[in-house]
Amino acid sequence: MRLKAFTSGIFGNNPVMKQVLGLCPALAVTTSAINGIAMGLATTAVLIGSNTVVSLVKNLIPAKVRIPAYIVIIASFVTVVDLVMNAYVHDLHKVLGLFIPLIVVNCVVLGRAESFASKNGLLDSILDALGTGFGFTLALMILGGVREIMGNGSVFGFDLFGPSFEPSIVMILPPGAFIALGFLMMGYKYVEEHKRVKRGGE
Amino acid sequence: MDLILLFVGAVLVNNLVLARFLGICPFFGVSKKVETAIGMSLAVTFVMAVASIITWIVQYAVLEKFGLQYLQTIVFILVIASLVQFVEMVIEKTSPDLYQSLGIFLPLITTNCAILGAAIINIQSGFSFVEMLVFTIGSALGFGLALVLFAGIRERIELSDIPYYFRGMPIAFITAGILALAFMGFSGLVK
Amino acid sequence: MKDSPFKMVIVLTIITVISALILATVHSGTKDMITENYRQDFLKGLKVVMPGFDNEPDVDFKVMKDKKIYIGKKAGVTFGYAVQTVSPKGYSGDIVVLVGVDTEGKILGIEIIKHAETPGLGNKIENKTWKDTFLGLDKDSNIAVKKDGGNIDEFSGATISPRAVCEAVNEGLDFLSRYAVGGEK
Amino acid sequence: MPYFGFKGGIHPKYNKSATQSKTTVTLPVEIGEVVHIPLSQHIGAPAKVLVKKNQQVRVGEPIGEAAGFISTTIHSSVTGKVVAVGTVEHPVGGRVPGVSIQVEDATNDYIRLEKAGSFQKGVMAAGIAGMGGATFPSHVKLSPPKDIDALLINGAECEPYLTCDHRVMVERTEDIIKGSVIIKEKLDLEKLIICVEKNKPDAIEAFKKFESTYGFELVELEVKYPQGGEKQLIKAALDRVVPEGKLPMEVGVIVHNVGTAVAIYDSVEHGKPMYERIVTVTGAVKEPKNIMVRIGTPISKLIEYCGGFVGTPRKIVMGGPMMGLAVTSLDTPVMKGTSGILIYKEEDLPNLNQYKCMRCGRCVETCPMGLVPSAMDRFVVKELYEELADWHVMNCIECGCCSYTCPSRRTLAGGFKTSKRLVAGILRAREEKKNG
Amino acid sequence: MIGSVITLAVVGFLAGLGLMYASKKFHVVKDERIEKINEMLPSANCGGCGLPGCMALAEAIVSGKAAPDACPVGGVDLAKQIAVFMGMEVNTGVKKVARVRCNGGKENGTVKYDYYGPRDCNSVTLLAGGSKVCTFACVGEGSCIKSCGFDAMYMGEDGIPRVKPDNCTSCGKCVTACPRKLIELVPEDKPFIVSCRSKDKGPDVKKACKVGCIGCKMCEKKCPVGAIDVDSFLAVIDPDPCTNCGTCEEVCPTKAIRNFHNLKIKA
Amino acid sequence: MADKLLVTFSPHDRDPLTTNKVMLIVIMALMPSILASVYFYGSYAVNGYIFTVAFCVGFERLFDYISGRKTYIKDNSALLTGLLLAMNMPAGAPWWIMLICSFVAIIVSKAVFGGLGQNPFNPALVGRIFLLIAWPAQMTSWIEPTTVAKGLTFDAISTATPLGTMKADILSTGKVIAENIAPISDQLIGNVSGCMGGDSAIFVLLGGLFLMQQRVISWHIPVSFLGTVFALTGIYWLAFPEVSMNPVLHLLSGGVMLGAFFMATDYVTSPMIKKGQLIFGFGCGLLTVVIRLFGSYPEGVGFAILIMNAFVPIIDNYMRPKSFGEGVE
Ligand SMILES: Cc1cc2nc3c(=O)[nH]c(=O)nc-3n(C[C@H](O)[C@H](O)[C@H](O)COP(=O)(O)O)c2cc1C
Ligand SMILES: Cc1cc2nc3c(=O)[nH]c(=O)nc-3n(C[C@H](O)[C@H](O)[C@H](O)COP(=O)(O)O)c2cc1C
Ligand SMILES: Cc1cc2nc3c(=O)[nH]c(=O)nc-3n(C[C@H](O)[C@H](O)[C@H](O)COP(=O)(O)O)c2cc1C
Ligand SMILES: Cc1cc2nc3c(=O)[nH]c(=O)nc-3n(C[C@H](O)[C@H](O)[C@H](O)CO)c2cc1C
Ligand code: SF4
Ligand code: SF4
Ligand code: SF4
Ligand code: SF4
Ligand code: FES
Repeated sequence: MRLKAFTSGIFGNNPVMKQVLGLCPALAVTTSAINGIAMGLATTAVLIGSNTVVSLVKNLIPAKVRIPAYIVIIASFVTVVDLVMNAYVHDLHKVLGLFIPLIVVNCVVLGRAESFASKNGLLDSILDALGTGFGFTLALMILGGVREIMGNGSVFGFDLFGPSFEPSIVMILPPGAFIALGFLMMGYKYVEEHKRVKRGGE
Repeated sequence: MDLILLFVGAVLVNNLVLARFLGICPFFGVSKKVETAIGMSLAVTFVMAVASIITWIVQYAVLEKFGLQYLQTIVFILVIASLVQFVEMVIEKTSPDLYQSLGIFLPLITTNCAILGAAIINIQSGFSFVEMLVFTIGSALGFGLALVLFAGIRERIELSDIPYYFRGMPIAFITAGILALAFMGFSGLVK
Repeated sequence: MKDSPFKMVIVLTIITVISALILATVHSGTKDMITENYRQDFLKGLKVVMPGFDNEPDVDFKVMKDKKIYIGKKAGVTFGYAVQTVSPKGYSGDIVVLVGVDTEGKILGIEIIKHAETPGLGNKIENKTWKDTFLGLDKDSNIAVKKDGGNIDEFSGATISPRAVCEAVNEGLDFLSRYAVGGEK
Repeated sequence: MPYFGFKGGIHPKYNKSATQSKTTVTLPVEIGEVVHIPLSQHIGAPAKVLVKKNQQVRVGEPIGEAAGFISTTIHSSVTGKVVAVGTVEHPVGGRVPGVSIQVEDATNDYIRLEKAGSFQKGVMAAGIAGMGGATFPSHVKLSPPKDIDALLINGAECEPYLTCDHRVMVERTEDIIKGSVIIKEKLDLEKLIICVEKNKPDAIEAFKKFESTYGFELVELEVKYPQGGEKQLIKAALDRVVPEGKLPMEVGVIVHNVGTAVAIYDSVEHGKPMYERIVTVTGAVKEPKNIMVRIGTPISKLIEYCGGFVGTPRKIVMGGPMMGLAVTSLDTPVMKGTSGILIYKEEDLPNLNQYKCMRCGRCVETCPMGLVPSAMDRFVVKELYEELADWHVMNCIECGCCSYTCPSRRTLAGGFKTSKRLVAGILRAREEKKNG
Repeated sequence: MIGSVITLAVVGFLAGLGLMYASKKFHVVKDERIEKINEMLPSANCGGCGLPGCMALAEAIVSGKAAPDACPVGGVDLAKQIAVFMGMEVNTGVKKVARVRCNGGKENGTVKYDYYGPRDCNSVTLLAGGSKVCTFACVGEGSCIKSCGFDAMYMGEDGIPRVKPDNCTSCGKCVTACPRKLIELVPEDKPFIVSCRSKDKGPDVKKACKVGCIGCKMCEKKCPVGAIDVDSFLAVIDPDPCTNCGTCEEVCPTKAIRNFHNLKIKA
Repeated sequence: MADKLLVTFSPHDRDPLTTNKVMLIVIMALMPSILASVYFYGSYAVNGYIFTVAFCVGFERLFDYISGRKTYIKDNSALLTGLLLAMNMPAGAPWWIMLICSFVAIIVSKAVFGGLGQNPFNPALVGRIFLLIAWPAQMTSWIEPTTVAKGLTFDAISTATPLGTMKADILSTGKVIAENIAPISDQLIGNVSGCMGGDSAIFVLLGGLFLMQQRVISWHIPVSFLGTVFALTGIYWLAFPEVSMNPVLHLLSGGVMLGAFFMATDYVTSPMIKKGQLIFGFGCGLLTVVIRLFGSYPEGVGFAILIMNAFVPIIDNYMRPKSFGEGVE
């Protein structure tokens, strides 16, 4: 059961592939695998923080101000992450740019706080944040990897095909992002379906 | 002239959704029916205008004055969220009709990248008040245009015989990709 | 849930106060580093066009005709100047170039600061090897694309962007030779 | 009279030359043969059976009586013995209740109708149902609850292949006019308009001769399918538009087929009930013909009379190629609405290889009802009946123009026909909901 | 430091105050169920369900316009929770399953024409009374199968649909889908079913189908508990008194009565 | 008598025109320009057509095979897409460009939507635009048309298209240089560098007229499209003769002709209703001119059509004809 809080966020309930949330960063910053990971980790950090705090203070907050209160909590963590990244990993911060403050409004974060942390204990909430964050990071990494390979001929910055390779620039532009994610989701659906069939159908 | 270019740029060239990747979740979520898409677009325009104005004022009247720029994120979101919730409640009570066509979208919009994103871009680009207004309205219209077009196509796709594994989100993303591809034709309109 | 209305207000206020405290602390801990980071960003470009300076050219500059001429010094000795120029003739808008020369007006390096050229065509002006073909040239060495009879390579299918860069570089050389190289004028 | 025209429509190959100039012949009745008379030959409730097995009947004797308002009388078409009261072949229902009668006397002396209380009652007693194809009981049409000012006589016969109306118009011109005048006088109408498509010049000539004598107007119609559809006809001849979902009487018009007019004339002047009709037999038969046939005669007999099949038949259609119904058995009897028997060999059939709709828009252009068949087809395939209702599928007259032109060979009209039944249910539910 | 604390505190205070004021002044009374479901929903207001926000979905669920599993964020658990709340999982004693009451498949029922057109039962039944000689028979185009949202039906080799009792939720979709009204929801533990709905007379049935009910009344006579009634040449078994003795299956001369527990579930 | 009679819904007769014949007619209409391109580009053109057609048809079949769907390969639409694709590409593009182009056209923009009739965007254009953005260098290196008759080698020099030249001249010198513009006669027959098939305006026009005569397409889209382009470029030309080309040249250069007659008229991706087609054509023309004159791409036809494709569902919905008797009292 405990484990499920962690694993469901990775595949079965993957925030990008299944819940189709947090798409802006998922599409905008994934021009390379490393950017994807960075964004994923930043989001994970905020998720862990907000889930922790929300699950701790959940009973103290009146229903009417629940959303503003959670937003303040999340926004605080986002600002912290923003400042810290700017100070210590400045180059990455430049690439991710606008999308770091926008973690505040990433529905994944608020969604987890609302639908999970506000109803569960501390440990579960942290596990859930870890799982969801990991799933988010994984999705962004894969998407970033695919786009980097096709659009730049490299992965994690390593040149894969040598200089004679002509990369497809469109893949690192907006249309490529949409199309790549479309095909990835098709793959996800395929795998999911086949997993279900193996388990004997639901 | 500059304002016109700014406007055209915001609507077409740097389209909020198709080029800047803001507000993608509602773009996919609320695009199943043209009717809802239109309501959503209007609501976004309204909220974006209100949010941009108020955050612009907050930024220059408060944050800059006291050197508190690092509180931008938290103050903006708090102000936007409460304001919109407030407006929603007011509309729901005072005009049920308006609420049905516009108000129901408000909660969805509050926590949306596009609104906060536009507010922050306004500040980052150092827009004057008028520029801010023009840019905001342009961005919102760009969002609306993309959303309505996309909803039209999706209504049509719903009726097509899509191969099983592409049904639903995958085909929606591919469609959006092609739409973005088409919109790249506008690049360079505003230099 | 029976909430007294004021509890709402109070809770929200408390949360904001706590978060303000935390943020203020984090901010004061990071703000110096962040400022320094932004400075380094700018210096990076200068490092390319005036390699090896040990002064602080971002504060060590003079203003001529509303333009900043950055001065590079090694052990206190001026060895180069740099200036930022713009060509509006890029394929998609302005191309901003930083040009650095030595005291004799020979190019030490160029850097493209900003452009919006087509990826895959015009953006090849970012290639280091291409930019290096400018090294050592000066304002008399016919900086123009080969198509126009100069000695800089254009890319197949993209002449406009390199042409614009050449123009910007020439303008920079011109400016520097007029206001910097060979002493104060 | 001017011709106003209507939007849409198609120009199929008319293929009428095989039969249009042949005088109608009467199919002789043979002693011992059996006719199968269905009790539902009209729209509305099937008639109630009046005879029992082994009972003797005579030509023109009622064997079924109208059951309800929209229903009409059925008469025996032969003299002989009822051999069964069971089921008979039917192109829509498969098998429907009917009466089988064995012929014992081959004469054509029918029992004359008794004088009825009113004109309409007389029409009902004569068992007249519209001969234009829809077989709507004529006495109902002739009892309009609204003010009517015009009677249109429908001599369009726009269906390809069929020439039975054409022959009637040429051979019984004056009777048509007399029948129409009877209606006009009984209902006290102002206008009588006879509409004939231009591809029947001999019929037009024939009518012209009587124009001054009887005081009717003649409209020469453009040759275009479905010119004979009543809403199209009313638009073309009178420039009146029947509101959606409403009947012609809404704009003060009654439309009757030429055959119906003759039947009314026969019943009023000669007391003759409707027990026989003219059928065009054409297509892959040796000698295509127009034949006067007793109702209930199996179509195998008609084909035999025309010299049999040419080649192997693959599809046999009752009615015209555009709206006719394919039958499954040669035992299927001729009914009041049977205007033609059309036989296809395999080679004559169009290639029906279906592709997906490529949105060419041909169907939209041809639809005489201003519908968007290609869009509706997608709803049909996805079974979205709510949407179909919103796209006015109920206004479809099933004319088949859309299917005919569709290069992708979509089953458009067929799909709408199927869906209309389900959509009707939805609309009824909506109506009920609205009324509480 | 002080500045930031004061600024944020003021903003927070004002926000709280404003909301408090609004929630009192502009309170709108809503269906309680909507509020309840809205509370269950994640409040992420992401639009993933295709509706503008969680409240809209809550309303849609209550008014039956959306399914309980419409929220992609909440996942299966939430769906169950809502379904339970809405009382959608109706539970009534013995489970009912759908049974197809026709056995006139390829071997048994005579086909009377070649059909070309939409593969859909509604269409085929419109043409000359269906493709089978028997006008009550299953035309085997599988409209019922298409309508089933639970993968509980498949087409048998003989062209007659089969039901997988385990998957069937007795939702009744197939019952309405069949234009021939051949499908019935019956208790799963009463497997003896008259697999025929033909009201034709015996000789007509015999001409049309090998396994049709000819109305001979053998079963009616032999049933020990009198559960069978033959009306207009068609036997019907009342499941309540039926004791599953199997006598009727034995005596039926055309084998129109079948034990559905013994049917092979094979596609 | 046959074993069993056939039963179908009415009507029992059908118009002889079928989908595959429609496509064949369009292919026939393309023949003049295809032959012209073969004349100008020789084996480059031949190779191009063979490759794209083979790849397109192959991908379509492959997708049907993998997805286990019924194949409609015989409708000839993949064949047509292949031809149009080649006509939209520079002669001498490498084979892998053609492979990817065909993949994008057939799989990404057609098959995944369900095949013929279901795709919202014109497949050939999506293929072309995708490649133009992905590999701009390969997609904008044009070779000089050399005629087989002249017997020149085909390692000819790469040159810019007339529109490209104009754009480049305006950017570098601020005005159009008259000498650099190819003469009308060359533009008319296609003796200028550019896409293989699109540039022989006169032959495309011929094919287009043939299509109209065959009633495969109606006049609405081509006329409103070309008319808009002519009018707008004309106004601009009158206002700023320095920086623009004369409107006739605008009509003849680039892909307007091919676009207006063969690509904007693609049934699948254009409005079905005539009034809507006028709007569609106007939109295509407007966007083409805007992109040509103000955008960074020298040619806007492809983008314009794709963008207008996105408007089609809305146009169609809005322009829905009135059902007979609808709203009549
Ligand atoms: C889509 C597109 C984008 C282009 N982008 C650039 C660019 O960024 N920089 C450039 O110099 N030329 C670009 N060009 C090419 C110019 O139009 C022009 O043809 C070229 O600069 C002339 O060079 P050439 O003489 O080597 O062919 C582009 C062309 C196209 C079609
Ligand atoms: C598509 C279509 C075509 C029709 N064509 C004819 C026709 O050619 N001649 C005709 O008399 N009735 C035709 N009808 C039937 C007429 O609409 C109308 O029902 C008939 O003329 C009424 O006359 P009746 O009641 O005497 O049959 C057609 C109906 C439809 C739907
Ligand atoms: C339920 C029903 C009621 C009708 N009532 C009338 C009527 O009162 N007066 C009338 O002139 N026709 C009436 N009609 C006949 C129609 O106007 C029309 O003639 C008939 O449906 C056949 O037309 P068609 O052959 O064009 O399809 C009625 C038809 C139906 C189905
Ligand atoms: C008049 C006409 C024009 C067409 N134009 C195109 C075209 O521009 N591009 C294309 O891929 N297919 C074209 N097709 C073929 C076909 O309609 C197209 O592949 C569909 O979009 C595939 O669904 C055309 C077909 C016709 C009849
Ligand atoms: S069958 Fe119906 S939809 Fe088709 S053309 Fe006729 S009226 Fe229009
Ligand atoms: S005629 Fe056929 S292919 Fe053309 S739009 Fe209509 S349904 Fe589609
Ligand atoms: S449709 Fe419903 S009742 Fe019928 S088989 Fe499927 S689950 Fe059972
Ligand atoms: S819907 Fe009825 S007729 Fe059709 S296959 Fe199912 S049981 Fe048979
Ligand atoms: S992440 Fe931007 S709207 Fe959801």
